[in-house]
Amino acid sequence: MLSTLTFFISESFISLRRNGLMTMVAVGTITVSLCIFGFFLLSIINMSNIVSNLGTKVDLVAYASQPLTDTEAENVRLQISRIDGVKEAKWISKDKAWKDFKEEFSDRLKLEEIVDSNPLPDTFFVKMLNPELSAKVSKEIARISLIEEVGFNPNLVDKIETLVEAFRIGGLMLVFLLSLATLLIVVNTIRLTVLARETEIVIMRLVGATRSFIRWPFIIEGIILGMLGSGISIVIIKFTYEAIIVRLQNALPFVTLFTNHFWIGCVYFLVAIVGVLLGMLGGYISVNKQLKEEN
Amino acid sequence: MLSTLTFFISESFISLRRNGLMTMVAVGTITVSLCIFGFFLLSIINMSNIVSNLGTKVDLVAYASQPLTDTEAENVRLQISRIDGVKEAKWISKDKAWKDFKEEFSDRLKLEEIVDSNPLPDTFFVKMLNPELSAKVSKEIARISLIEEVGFNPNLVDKIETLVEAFRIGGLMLVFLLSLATLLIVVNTIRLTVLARETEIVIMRLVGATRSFIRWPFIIEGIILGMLGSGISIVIIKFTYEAIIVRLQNALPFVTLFTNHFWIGCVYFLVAIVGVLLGMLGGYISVNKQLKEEN
Amino acid sequence: MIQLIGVTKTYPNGVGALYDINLHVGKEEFMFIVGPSGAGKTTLLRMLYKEESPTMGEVIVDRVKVNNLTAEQVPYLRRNIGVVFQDYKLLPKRTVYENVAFALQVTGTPHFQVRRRVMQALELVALLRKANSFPDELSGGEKQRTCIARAIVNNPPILLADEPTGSLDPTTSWDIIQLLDKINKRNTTVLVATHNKSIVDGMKKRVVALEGGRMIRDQQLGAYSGERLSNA
Amino acid sequence: MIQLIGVTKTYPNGVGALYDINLHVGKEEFMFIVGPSGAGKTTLLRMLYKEESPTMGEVIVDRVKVNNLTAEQVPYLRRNIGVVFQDYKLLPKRTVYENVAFALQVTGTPHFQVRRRVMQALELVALLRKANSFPDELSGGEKQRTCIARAIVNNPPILLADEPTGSLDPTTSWDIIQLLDKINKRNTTVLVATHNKSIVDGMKKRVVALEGGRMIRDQQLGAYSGERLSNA
Ligand SMILES: Nc1ncnc2c1ncn2[C@@H]1O[C@H](COP(=O)(O)OP(=O)(O)OP(=O)(O)O)[C@@H](O)[C@H]1O
Ligand SMILES: Nc1ncnc2c1ncn2[C@@H]1O[C@H](COP(=O)(O)OP(=O)(O)OP(=O)(O)O)[C@@H](O)[C@H]1O
Ligand SMILES: [Mg+2]
Ligand SMILES: [Mg+2]
Repeated sequence: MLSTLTFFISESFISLRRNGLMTMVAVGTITVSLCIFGFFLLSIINMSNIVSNLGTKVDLVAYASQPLTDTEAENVRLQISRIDGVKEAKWISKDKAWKDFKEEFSDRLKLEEIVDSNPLPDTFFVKMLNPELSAKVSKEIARISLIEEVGFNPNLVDKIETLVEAFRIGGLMLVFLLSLATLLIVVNTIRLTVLARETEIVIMRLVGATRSFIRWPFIIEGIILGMLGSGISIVIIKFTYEAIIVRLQNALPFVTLFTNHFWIGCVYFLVAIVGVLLGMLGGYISVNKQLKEEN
Repeated sequence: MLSTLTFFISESFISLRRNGLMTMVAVGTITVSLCIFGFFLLSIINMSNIVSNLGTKVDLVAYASQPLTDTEAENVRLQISRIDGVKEAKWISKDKAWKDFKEEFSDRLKLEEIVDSNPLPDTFFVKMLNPELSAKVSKEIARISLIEEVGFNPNLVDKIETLVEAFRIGGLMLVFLLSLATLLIVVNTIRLTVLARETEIVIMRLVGATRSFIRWPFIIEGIILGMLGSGISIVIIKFTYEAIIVRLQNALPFVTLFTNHFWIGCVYFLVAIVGVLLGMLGGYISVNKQLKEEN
Repeated sequence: MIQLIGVTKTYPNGVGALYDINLHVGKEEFMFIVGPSGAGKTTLLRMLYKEESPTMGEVIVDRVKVNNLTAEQVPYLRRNIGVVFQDYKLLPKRTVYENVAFALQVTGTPHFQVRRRVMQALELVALLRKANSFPDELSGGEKQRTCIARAIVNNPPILLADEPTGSLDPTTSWDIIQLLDKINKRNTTVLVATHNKSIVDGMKKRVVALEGGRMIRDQQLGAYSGERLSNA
Repeated sequence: MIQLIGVTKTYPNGVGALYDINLHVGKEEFMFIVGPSGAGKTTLLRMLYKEESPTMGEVIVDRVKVNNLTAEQVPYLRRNIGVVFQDYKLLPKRTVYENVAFALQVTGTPHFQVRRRVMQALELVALLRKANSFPDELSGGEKQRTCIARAIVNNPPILLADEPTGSLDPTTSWDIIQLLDKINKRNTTVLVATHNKSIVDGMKKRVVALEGGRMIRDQQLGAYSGERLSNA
């Protein structure tokens, strides 16, 4: 059994080497397809990341009904954070809020000329774990004493959030379609290499080879092609992505690019898996098609 | 001459028909590549479109030093719009500005309780033709009498604009890289079909065919493959895009998708051109490679 | 060993290649099939290892009805039939050694046996020197001898040789036929389709003649052309 | 017409195929090249239409030094040399008609002439019936005759035939050789590499014998084997 496997594997390598040009062309095509796939994955991740960072991180805003002492504020903050579905709550003191506000609108509003006292209340920014619970949570917050009113986040942020959601769904769909496209290209490429070796398959059958005897080396070849292709594309993606990150971080410092090593590792892993799977599937589908044609 | 051309064209069609499976596989691959290319183009266009629509259309904001009459305001507006580099200027009366402001911040500010009179000045929103001239234009506006202060647009919008710019540049680069990738895939596909017909080319040479005699039918074949591939992908892109537009417009009514028929037509045209060019180039490159190998 | 009952073959393009062939070949026979170009010799041999199936009639090899074999069973039939193909059918990307070894490898022959038996077969056809050459690097006769080595390497009970001396000089041709005869003496059924008049005449074996797809002669101790035999 | 001066050929894999061949063939000659399998007959012919180039020595065809031809000039050399290849070399996706027509089309022959001349050539080799068959659908002999038709269709001044009767029965073989002889009488130089003893002996033409890449005999009115001639 083991010797048969060794035989198949060595067969695959011999045939890859002897069909040198064809092997190179096939690996090239697979590499290109996987590069497109990988870059696309990274782009989708980054864009939804950027778009989410554009909006403030606040889902709900609660206003106090009267000026609060530090203790009172901390108390309210704790009460809010304990509500189910809330991720965190942050207290912005009346004074800080007024200072921020004046800073942001200094060129537009001449408030100080007319308003002496601070018109803003103490404010709590609330971040949700699950934004869908916002309505329920906002009611609960409103019930806390010392809280006068709860508002949702501003309009623009709202839009952006919906957009991010659309982005995620659309991105997933696109990744799916792109996987399909990559599969098609790889299957086609391998099918062409098998087609070119039609004579070989026919002769093998004529001298008494069973289908699986012919099939296995082709499948292993597919796997090797897929491994080579995904290996090369991972290297290409890695270096290009790192170069892009450095450059983009300098040009657009406020945009935070995705650099979490775990998730990027996952992308590479996915590319590798897809490559190998595609190669295997491609080898199987195409040699099978060829074998089916006789009899 | 004409009869030779007819001969080459009929040769190409015969060979495409007789290599039926291979033709189908090649057209399939080209179609898939061009579909990716086309969808990508449309996505880039749409995303930069959406992202620009997120920001307000305002580049500069000018505040009046005192309440203006309608005539004065119109006068100032005209002065501003005549400055080099300004696309348009819009007057927001003091009253309208105050109303808008109160509406937007009603839940956060208790202004009415403290402020009776309107603290906001008359405001002019200025849209630039060329945002890079902003600094110069802002100085010129400041020199107009009745104008007290000129500000740049708010921070968020600023960020978005930079992002849109990055999007455009990055998008162009990606389109370029993707064209290259598509080229590679198509060339590889056609090269594989030529490789499979190596024997044929060798025999043709042996019975006295010149290189160009062999080359032309292959190039024409490439063009036909490209035409078939781009034709099919345009149909696929068109129907899918229209289906997506309808669905997305319903789901995200505030997002304006790109439906300008002229520009979408341009995308289709580009896909067609790229397809045909790729086919031709692919045919040429691969048969040439094959012909070069002898002697 | 081999039986054809009312076998008729029409190719998919409408060409009739064989009409109502009835033939019985015994276990230890050595038989020549002769006839002009296009007579149906190759077609007849193709039926036996199911490269083609008869349009009508029955083909029986070693008591098995070939028509009824499934695609999964065909390889096992073919392993019992060594075939020297008229157009050699060598694997283009494999050396002479590998081409011959392939016929053993498909049957799962252990590695150490493969080497010994391939070398033996190559020696019989005088091709040891070319063991590591690819088919592209061989002369016509060398290709043909490679094909012969592959057909005999696993000692099949049936050996079909389609024009096995077409690219060989008279001396080598005669050597090859002597080799087939020796193999036949070791209990192998041998069928040879050939145009080589001097060999057929020299061997004095059973001769079946085809013409236009019909069997026109079946003689023990026959010669290439019927007339000449009657003269002799 | 054809001249080889000190031609030596070693293939890239180190196999020596020809050693110091000196040969002159006149414009109206009909010459046989004989020798055992692997002697170098095919290699010698390949030099003449530049499928291979000699490692050493000079090949001159029709006063042109073949070695010096550029890749652009080679097709014009080949159009003057009809070749019957030992392995046929038919275009697999083209019919018999198209295969023969191709040799005319490459020279830009007008359409109406192509049809007439192809039909004529196919008639000479008795293949009119198979004009629309693909090579896969032909018997061995039919493939060989297609190749012969292609070689003669544009009346080349030189005709090389490598084992042109290997897949043909004796009668057809003889017909083909008579055809080549007729073509030779119309001022065509004809070189035939063959193993067919009875044909060589029957024709009584010039015979050049190769063995192991060396020219061992060059006889006018020769026979297949030298010894036998001395007997005769
Ligand atoms: N695959 C095929 N499809 C269609 N017709 C075929 C096919 N193979 C052979 N034929 C036709 O069937 C007839 C018999 O062919 P076959 O190959 O059996 O002849 P043969 O006796 O072997 O001739 P040769 O001596 O020339 O090899 C011929 O007319 C041939 O053209
Ligand atoms: N392309 C090649 N590469 C390497 N060696 C070759 C090549 N072609 C032929 N040879 C070798 O050169 C020698 C002469 O071959 P050639 O084909 O000329 O013989 P031949 O006289 O035509 O024989 P046959 O009668 O069998 O056709 C042989 O030993 C052969 O193995
Ligand atoms: Mg035959
Ligand atoms: Mg030869």
